[in-house]
Amino acid sequence: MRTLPNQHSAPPTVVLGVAASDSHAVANHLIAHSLRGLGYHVINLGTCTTVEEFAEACEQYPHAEAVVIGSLNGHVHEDLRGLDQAKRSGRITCPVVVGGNLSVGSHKDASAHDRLYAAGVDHILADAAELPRLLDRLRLEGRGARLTDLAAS
Amino acid sequence: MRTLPNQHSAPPTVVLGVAASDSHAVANHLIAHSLRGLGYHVINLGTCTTVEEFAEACEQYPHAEAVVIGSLNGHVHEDLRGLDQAKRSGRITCPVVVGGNLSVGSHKDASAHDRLYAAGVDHILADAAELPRLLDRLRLEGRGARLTDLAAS
Amino acid sequence: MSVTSVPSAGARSATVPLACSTSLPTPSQSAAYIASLGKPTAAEILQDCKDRGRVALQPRCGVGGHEEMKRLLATLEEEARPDLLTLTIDSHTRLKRFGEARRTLHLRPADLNGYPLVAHGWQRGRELNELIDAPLEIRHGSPDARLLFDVSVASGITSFEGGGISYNLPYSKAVPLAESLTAWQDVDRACGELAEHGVIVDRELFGTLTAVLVPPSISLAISVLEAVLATRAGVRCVSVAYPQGGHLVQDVAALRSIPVLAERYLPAGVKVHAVLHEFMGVFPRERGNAEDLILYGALAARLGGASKLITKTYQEAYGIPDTAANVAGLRLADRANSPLLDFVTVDDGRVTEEQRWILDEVADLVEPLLQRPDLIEAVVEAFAEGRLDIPFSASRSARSDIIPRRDATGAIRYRTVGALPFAPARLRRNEELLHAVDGPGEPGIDTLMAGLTGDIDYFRRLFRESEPHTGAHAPGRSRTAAAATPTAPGESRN
Amino acid sequence: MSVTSVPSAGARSATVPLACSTSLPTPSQSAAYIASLGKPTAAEILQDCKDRGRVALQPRCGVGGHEEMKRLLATLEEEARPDLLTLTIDSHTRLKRFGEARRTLHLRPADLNGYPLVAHGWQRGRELNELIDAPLEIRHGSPDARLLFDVSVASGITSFEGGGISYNLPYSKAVPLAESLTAWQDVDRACGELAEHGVIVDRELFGTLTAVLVPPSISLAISVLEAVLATRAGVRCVSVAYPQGGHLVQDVAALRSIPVLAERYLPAGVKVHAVLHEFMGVFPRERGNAEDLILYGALAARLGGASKLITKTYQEAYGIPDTAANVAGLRLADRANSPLLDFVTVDDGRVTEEQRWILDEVADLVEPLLQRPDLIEAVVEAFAEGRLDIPFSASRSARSDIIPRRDATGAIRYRTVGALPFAPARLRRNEELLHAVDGPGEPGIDTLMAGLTGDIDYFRRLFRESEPHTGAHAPGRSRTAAAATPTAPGESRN
Ligand code: B12
Ligand code: B12
Repeated sequence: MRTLPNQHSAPPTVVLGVAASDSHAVANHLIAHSLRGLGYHVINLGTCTTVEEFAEACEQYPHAEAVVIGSLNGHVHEDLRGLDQAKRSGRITCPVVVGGNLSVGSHKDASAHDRLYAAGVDHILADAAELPRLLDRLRLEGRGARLTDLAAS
Repeated sequence: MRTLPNQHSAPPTVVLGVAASDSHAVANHLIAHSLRGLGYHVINLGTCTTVEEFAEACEQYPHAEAVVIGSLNGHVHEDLRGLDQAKRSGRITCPVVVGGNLSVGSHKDASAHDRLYAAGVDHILADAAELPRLLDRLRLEGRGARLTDLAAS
Repeated sequence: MSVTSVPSAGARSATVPLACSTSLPTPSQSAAYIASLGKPTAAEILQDCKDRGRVALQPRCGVGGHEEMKRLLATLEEEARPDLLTLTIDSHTRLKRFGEARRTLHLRPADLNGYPLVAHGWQRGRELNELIDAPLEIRHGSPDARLLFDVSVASGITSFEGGGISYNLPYSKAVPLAESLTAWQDVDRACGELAEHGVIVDRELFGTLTAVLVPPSISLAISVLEAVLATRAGVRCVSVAYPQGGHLVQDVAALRSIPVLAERYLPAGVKVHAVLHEFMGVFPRERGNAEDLILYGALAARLGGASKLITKTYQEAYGIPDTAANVAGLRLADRANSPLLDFVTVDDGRVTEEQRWILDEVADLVEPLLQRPDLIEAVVEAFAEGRLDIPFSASRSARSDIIPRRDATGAIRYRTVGALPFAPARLRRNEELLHAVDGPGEPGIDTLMAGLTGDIDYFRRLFRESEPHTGAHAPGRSRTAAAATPTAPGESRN
Repeated sequence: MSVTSVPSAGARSATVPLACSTSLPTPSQSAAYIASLGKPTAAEILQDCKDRGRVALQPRCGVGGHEEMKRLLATLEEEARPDLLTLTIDSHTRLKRFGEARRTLHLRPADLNGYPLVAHGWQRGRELNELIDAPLEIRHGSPDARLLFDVSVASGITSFEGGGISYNLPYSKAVPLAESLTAWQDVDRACGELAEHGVIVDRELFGTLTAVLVPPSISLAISVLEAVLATRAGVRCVSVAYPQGGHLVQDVAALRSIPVLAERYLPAGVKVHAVLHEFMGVFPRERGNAEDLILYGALAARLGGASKLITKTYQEAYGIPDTAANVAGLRLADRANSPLLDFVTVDDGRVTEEQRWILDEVADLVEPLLQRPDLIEAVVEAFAEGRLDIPFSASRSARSDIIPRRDATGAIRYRTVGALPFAPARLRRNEELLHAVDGPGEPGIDTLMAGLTGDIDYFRRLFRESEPHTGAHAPGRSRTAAAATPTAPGESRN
């Protein structure tokens, strides 16, 4: 099994949940399990989680590396209303990752993704299996960013 | 069983056949059988019968009350080319009745019938079961016409 | 009695514009309206189909906009003539997020995953109802559906899905079970009152639950409990829905158990219908494979003697289907009603054997609870203690300690029973049947997760859709080449 | 050798513009072209499907215009991925009315009931062939197909339907059997020559004959005779087509007889494929009923072990189908290839019993002829004397003395055997089986005609389409109400 590079330090934390109007639980259960298997500390807020709840969790776990939100029912756009505001007001500072089924209907186009980026989402994934690689990348970039911060200070 | 009104006189004659490019035989067999059952003398030319063959039969049986042509394969328009000519030249004098499936394709409209009337067909039937009634009517009309002829002479 | 007029509903209905709830017709007015419609009720259609040995067909269907909804219903009726039609409600409305439903409706109706009936109002509901010949059912997923129910009845709609357990655990995170059970008791009582006005509402129970790998005895046990609660509250017509799991013998056995359970646990005189949901888990993505599964489900419904089948479409894996796909799904399912298929049978010996186990497991689960004076309290306690449980719960009110797995033949068994009070014989059988899959004892977490994922993706694997580099985009010839042998996916076995 | 270059063809080809026949490539050029195409031959696809247990699917399809034909083939391939595709040839061309074909093509191509390949020419044939992945077959109905065959081979087409009996009797009135048999011997010899150039042409025999109530032993006997003639002339791959009669056990028995007959009467080393034509008689008119029959046919093909199925569409009763209906027919038939349907079986005991009788009847018909030194002569004589016969012949070369009827279970039997040389046991069985239908002895002509018409309309009656004032225009709910009991139509029984 893939494991995290630095198992000796405190396990990295992610905030996980499913969008506010969405009760699809299966992928959420499986993602939580598999991230835990990889050594993550997973704060799983479960299904039907509002932006407010995500923001509160971020405040409670300031070292969280990412907020990871699933949505399958097509309502992600309405459900993430306020995300932008939560980021701008500094309540959510880490990257926001979204995945699942991101619009209503069987014929998908890119506009759903554009709308999500505009609403404050940082990364969109098609498959939960891509999540670990993205989190690794974010950690590297984050460390890089922090180093830059240090150098600049 | 329906029978003809005047069984004592010579049985009425009809010329029957299927259009020139058409080999569908089942309806033709059944129509021949049932007209014979009703007392008709049926000259059944069978499948793949050209206008020329119909005209020859009419010449051979001048008392034929009708030429009855079936067509199922959709080719009736091309197959009856020359019918008009055969009528105008007096080789076919009795009414021409056509029935079956009178155009190519599953979506039918009235134009197929218009074209057939224009090509010299006198009567079009949807179902072979309507044939006896039509033949009765034609006989009455025909007798009417002959009486008129007599009165005029 | 209108549910929303009962005192306990006061706090809740504050979130709704008053105009809407106050203008609702009374139950007797609605009953008169329903009688005046001159169309059969859902209960009548179901009974008629049951008597004729036809599986009634019903699609899922719901779009946000009213005109779009009218077009959808009219087209489905015209092109596929389903026996019953549906208003599928959007998920904001289900969770009483009426404001969000209304906002999305006004800004981008196509963004809604269902028809927000409460936002549209009962007059529009009537308009839909009058547009079509088939009776309508409201399909939703509301832990507390009281307002929605009142609007539905006012719309003249005679079938209403849900239950205090089955529309809570799969559909919300934090609504306490006691609350949803009480809210649904109100709905059921309202059905009782309507019956006194001459209108029998078909109350369908959502035994499908979380839909993915739900063991039949869990589904049926929860339906039995909801059915007992419903009939005690006055409901006269109950449809028990069961989700196709994908193992023919098991699915047929589960469906055939429904009349037996009704006989055993429900008062005489209540009409009970078995309903099958075409496969409710992860659907194959290629059209042909999805259609194979749709036909298979419809045949299971026929063989199981279901009164009704809720259909899926070949677009299931992608999103809410378009109208054409919905029509195609109905038409395909209707083939299973063919008079030419009487020769298609199932191994009745195996079905009877499986059915015996299902009935025993259900008895283990429900009988201790049915003896309790307060059934709602008993159910709440049982979930808290894990004596009732469901896999993959969306709600905190169920533990999800039970872990389902498929056995070597593809039937759904219990890998872990948690605190379910099964008799030792039942436990032994489950263990034996799963022995062949993972070997003896508890598998490691990795093996378990891999196996579970394989079981969830069962049909995609069976059709070889999920193999790396296999033609998910090469339908027809190539896929069937791969899928010629219909064995369970070897990878997840040993 | 090119068929059209043999001297005997001279008289005939006078009706064709010389330019066309003289510019044909030689067989070895065509063989080289076929090799260069890099697509599988029909024979290869059939063998592949047979090995995999898949029933290969093939639509009928042919329209007059070239661009329209391209669109038709491309759309069918894109949307339904049939294993094989067809050029159905128009009936003028079939009867060598090339002038009429050409005139209609120029004036109103949509008036043609097929693709006039000879009028279009082999270069266009190649264009069609190169457009699609699936191999093409020429399906026609030409008593004398020599020119058409040459144009087909020049087009690189590797499958060619027909036979000296089966493409004469149902398809023309006055072509003597000796003539058509000789013409087809030329075609078969040309196949032998192509085999020497490395190209195996699949030669499909049209056992469907007049399609309506054809007794299985007549269909199979004629195919055996044609197959013997074909293989003697050099053909290496034979497809034996049999028309679904509508009685599952009988149809499966007939299909399973084909390999037995091949083993018995054909040289080793020849590849033989069983092919089923979805029901070839009077089709139900309502879409759902037609689709029930289509699925039933496809299941018969699967259960009978057919290598290939020729599909029909829900528009069959109305006319040549549009592309969408053709696609829908293919998709529906493909469901019978589902890996989920292994549980669908047929009563093997009854099949074996039926098969034994079929094989015995075929033996009665063909064995006396196969012993004769000149098989063509023997066949011509047998038809003249009624020792071979078909019902409802289009041609004067068959007597049509035999009268088929359905027995009480719907299977096709002989009411009248004419001069067929059946052993007494066979005659007794036929009599007994029909006894239940019409009572003992010969029925009166009225009874016979009424019964026959009922048998021809069997499926329309089974679906209650042909009852007076019954909803031919009310599909869905109402029709199924009527058709819930799949019994044979009572009216035509006693
Ligand atoms: C099971 C199921 C249900 C169950 C859910 C039970 C439960 N509580 O979990 C029930 C029956 C209750 C249900 C209800 C509904 N469902 Co549902 N459901 C499904 C179904 C069949 C399978 C989903 C599933 O569990 N898959 C298993 C998991 C492992 O796979 P997954 O969820 O697809 O996840 C994968 C990816 O999406 C992605 N992913 C998922 N989450 C995340 C998160 C992140 C961060 C990342 C990176 C990736 C990621 O990675 C995963 C692995 O590849 C799908 C259709 C299908 N796929 O076949 C429909 C489906 C998702 N449901 C759908 C809908 C609409 C609903 C409803 C709203 C009802 C309705 N209007 O029709 C309600 C939900 C109510 C609500 N409030 O949300 C639609 C979504 C439509 C759309 N977007 O256009 C689907 C596609 C069905 C359809 N075709 O209409 N559903
Ligand atoms: C059996 C059959 C065949 C058999 C015929 C055997 C034979 N020699 O008789 C075979 C397999 C050989 C065959 C061949 C072809 N067939 Co064909 N065949 C049929 C089928 C299935 C049934 C016809 C039948 O026998 N019906 C039984 C009789 C009793 O009913 P009926 O013919 O419909 O007749 C009724 C009415 O039409 C009417 N009627 C018929 N004739 C007459 C005559 C008169 C005077 C009157 C008043 C009424 C009347 O009354 C009858 C009783 O109600 C039909 C489709 C269907 N209906 O299901 C296709 C069909 C007629 N065939 C069709 C075609 C095109 C052909 C072919 C040209 C091949 C091709 N291109 O696809 C070839 C014919 C070649 C040729 N040279 O003509 C098409 C016609 C298409 C169109 N018009 O658009 C049909 C509709 C199939 C289809 N959907 O494509 N066919």
